[in-house]
Amino acid sequence: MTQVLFYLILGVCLWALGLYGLLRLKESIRRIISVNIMGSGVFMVMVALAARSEDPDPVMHALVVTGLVVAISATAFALRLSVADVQEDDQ
Amino acid sequence: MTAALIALLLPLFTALCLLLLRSRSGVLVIVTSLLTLLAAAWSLYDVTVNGPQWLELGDWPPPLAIRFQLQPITALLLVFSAMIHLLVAVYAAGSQHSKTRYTDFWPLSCLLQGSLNALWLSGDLFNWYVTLELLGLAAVALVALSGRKAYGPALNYLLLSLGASLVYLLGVALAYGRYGVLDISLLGAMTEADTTTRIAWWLMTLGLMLKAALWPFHLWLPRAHASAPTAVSALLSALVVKGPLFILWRLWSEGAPTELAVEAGPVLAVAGIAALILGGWSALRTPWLKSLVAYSTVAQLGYALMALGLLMYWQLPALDAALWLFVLAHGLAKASMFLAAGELQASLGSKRVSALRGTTETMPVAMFAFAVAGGSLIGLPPSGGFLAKWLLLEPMFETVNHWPWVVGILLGTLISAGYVFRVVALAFDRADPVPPDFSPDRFAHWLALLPALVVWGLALISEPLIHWLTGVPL
Amino acid sequence: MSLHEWMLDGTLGLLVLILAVAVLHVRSLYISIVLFIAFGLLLALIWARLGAPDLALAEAAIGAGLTGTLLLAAYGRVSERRRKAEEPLDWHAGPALLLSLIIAVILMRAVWPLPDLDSALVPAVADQMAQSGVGHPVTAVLLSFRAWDTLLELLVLLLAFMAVRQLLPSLPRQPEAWPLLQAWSRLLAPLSVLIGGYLLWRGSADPGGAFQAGALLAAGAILLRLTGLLPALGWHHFWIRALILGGCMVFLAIGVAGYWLGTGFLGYADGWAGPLILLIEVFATLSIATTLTLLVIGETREVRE
Amino acid sequence: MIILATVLLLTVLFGLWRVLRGPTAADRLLAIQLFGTTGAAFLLVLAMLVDIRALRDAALVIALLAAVLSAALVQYLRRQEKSN
Amino acid sequence: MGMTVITPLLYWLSWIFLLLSAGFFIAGTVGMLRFPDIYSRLHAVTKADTLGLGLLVIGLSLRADDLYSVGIMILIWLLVMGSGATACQLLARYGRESEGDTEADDVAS
Repeated sequence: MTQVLFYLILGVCLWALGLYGLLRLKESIRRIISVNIMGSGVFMVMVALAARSEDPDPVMHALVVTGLVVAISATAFALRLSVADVQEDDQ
Repeated sequence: MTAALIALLLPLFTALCLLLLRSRSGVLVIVTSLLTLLAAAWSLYDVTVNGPQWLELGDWPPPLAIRFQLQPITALLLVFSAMIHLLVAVYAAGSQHSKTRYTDFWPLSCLLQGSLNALWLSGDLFNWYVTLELLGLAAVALVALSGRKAYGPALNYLLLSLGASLVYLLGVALAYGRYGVLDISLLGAMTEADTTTRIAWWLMTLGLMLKAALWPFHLWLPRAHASAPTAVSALLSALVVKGPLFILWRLWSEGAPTELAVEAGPVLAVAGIAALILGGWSALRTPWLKSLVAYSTVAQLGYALMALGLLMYWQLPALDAALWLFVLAHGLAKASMFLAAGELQASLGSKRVSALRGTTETMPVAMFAFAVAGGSLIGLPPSGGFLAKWLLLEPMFETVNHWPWVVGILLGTLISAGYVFRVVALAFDRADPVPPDFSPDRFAHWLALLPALVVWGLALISEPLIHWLTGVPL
Repeated sequence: MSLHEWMLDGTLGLLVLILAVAVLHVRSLYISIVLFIAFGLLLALIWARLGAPDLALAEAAIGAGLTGTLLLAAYGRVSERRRKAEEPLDWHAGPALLLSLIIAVILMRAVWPLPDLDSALVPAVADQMAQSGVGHPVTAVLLSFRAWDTLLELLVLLLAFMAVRQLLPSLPRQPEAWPLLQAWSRLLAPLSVLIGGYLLWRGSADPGGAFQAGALLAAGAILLRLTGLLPALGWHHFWIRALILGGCMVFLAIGVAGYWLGTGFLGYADGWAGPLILLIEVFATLSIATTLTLLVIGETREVRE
Repeated sequence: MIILATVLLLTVLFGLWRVLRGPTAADRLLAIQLFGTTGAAFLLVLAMLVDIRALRDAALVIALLAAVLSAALVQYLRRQEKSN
Repeated sequence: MGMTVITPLLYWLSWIFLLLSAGFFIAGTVGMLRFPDIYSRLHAVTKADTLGLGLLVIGLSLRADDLYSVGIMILIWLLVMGSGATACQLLARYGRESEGDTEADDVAS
């Protein structure tokens, strides 16, 4: 039960929790939050994989940075879409 | 390889210039689509002459760098997506009814084409994740163009697409964890069938099936495509759903070990048949014209899924040709069907199928385009659809115990004939009195007819087509 | 794992799980957003624990900072009805819960053999580092070895911004900020610009880089805009457009120039790698900062010609 | 040294209880301030522990970010109070 | 840890400071849990934790290898001190301002 395995399992649990939230919740802001949690789960798996070798694997770190930027741009779009969806007053 | 690179970078540059100049002129986009088509055609010629080529980005050695791979099938897909883009750009600029003229449709469609070309060329698992994300965001942005009524389905499409990308990404992480390499062709040499690989491949498959709206995960597609503007739904149905299918094909035919592929083949084939039957059934029952066409997309993708499943199950590379002919034929037919349906709906002013009564009188050309495209979807003899179905059926005739697959295809053809003739039969009734502001757009009708005729012409060039797709020498 | 390390990782893991479950199951939307911001900050600590300082920076700046501001901006605009809609998420029932549990167990089996394998790319990066023109391996991977990923990622950011522009956002009236808040943001914004520049400069030799620096600059600009010290930024200003598109354009131009000069698409001539990468990073930082700022606060209803 | 890091995390854990139960909205924002300070402390201890110099920059960024975030959120939420 | 540089005296001195800072962090959290209203809780979090961080910085800088990291740590401490004080004032004012109309809203949850 090394540290890497512990964080791998933790990442998988976060990913499953996010998936569960995405399937179950109805309020769109909460679903966006659960997609973010799912993303953090995958990133934790990737960083744990990177931590296997003595000096951490730079490719995985670069991929997670890319994933983070992709996640925030998708979240920004989804949030603005969910807000614009209900704005009856101003349109 | 330079031609393919030009076909990839040209749309990206145009999109950036359009944004910088804040111009919304369709002419610039049409010219670029034409140039991209020429570049793609040149790359097709280049690849048929001196064979497949690789381009390591930045000249780094293989395991590290991302590699662009130019195969005959990739060049053909580049030509196919450039053709569809050119058609839709001309429609969006030319037709009166298209609502997308004064919006950001132009840079978004250029970015869509750029990301699709990047997807066809790339061979790296994580690079595919980024291109899929780019594709998904562009598609949702285009769906959201048609105003407030499209925000709900667009948001649902976006969230499911993000979830599917993360399912795919977890598969990629596990595959990288297990083999330490991201390039698909290098992976192909290293993979062996153990639990981690099986789970990683199934995760990637589930993520991609949701993004390609394949059968069990297709529920978001009809609402998203029906509420999108006509030009956008044509783009989405013909091109965007094909990207993930291409990755699925590369994953299973190139990346996965054979016993894993043989084990997963029947599951995908059965899902294909289910897509055919259930997709067709909902297309038969839906009262709305555009969601009928959208459901038919789900059904037709069942053919492609079945071809992929059988390809893996019997390890028969000849079925590649069937799979990609289905994709090409369906893309062309669906583009013309959506343009025709959009025109019919815009001129008659009603979304229902029942409003199409007597359109052969009022709008003969649009209805003819719809019927011809429907013919190719069913697979009537000289069309591209028939060619693909024939190639799919050929290996099944060898042994008698393949009969369940043949019955599946038969049922699928019956149901697709059902929902196409449901519309065409209605069109031959007596026309209701025409609404006062009835102004059919002749130019758009002829434009919708063009791809339908091209798909029927596929049979004429079937010999070189099959040669390109299977790599069998002429 | 020694007992001490075991205790530390156990607490971190417990904390992150409690936060994640609380975020999904707490009734009021407001609390779940604030807890999610805390979750982001905690993730930054976990990345630091797992030996990834770049990610700690990026997660703190992007994950907690900007996502938190975005969520609360959305919460601010959501109508009263949705804010009160308590979402009782009951634990016991639900096939989705069962499905997720089964998937989690299957995934644990898949993950079990992974820790003792290692990746072929780590030695590959190590011996290619010399030609990459940059000292820090992560920046080398981001901007030399996998430059195409980074370029596509800049396009994803640009695409998200273009998509948001279609939705004609409207920001409710802005109450006058307190003088203390204005004074404080006058101090914080230059500090974040300073630290952002510092991170960008160090990016080539130590953890840091375009994305973390861009996110920090964006946080500073958002604060200035919120407290009314910055004029309304809109897409109709040419310099805003030039800033946003600058990142992608420079990157593409250098890539194509590389291909034309024969060092391969997105390849840098051997002597030129360092300065070229720095040039790309500067433009990318400015483009990311402007795009993220406008994503969070883009509120001008620009005129449709 | 590790014990100190764990103690810091435990203080955060108990602090969360107040954030969950806290009556007023301002209590919730305490979480960000709490995480900012304790997070920076944790990172400094970790930087000494595993001897990665870059973690000190991360601590600086977290501290700065907590400040920027709580200022921005107060302004956002105030505006929300103002508008309804 | 940079054992080579520091003498045993400095080692024990830094342990004292570290324990003190842990004590203040714990005090801050206990204050946050036990105090009756928002304003006193604000002080608990901002003031106690900042002092805790200050002692931590002193303790760690005794062990630090070079002046650069000491400089960074002191900068962090100054930043946290400033942000603690301002955030405390902002949140208190926000708590008061929102006390009027949203009291009912939050007590329910």
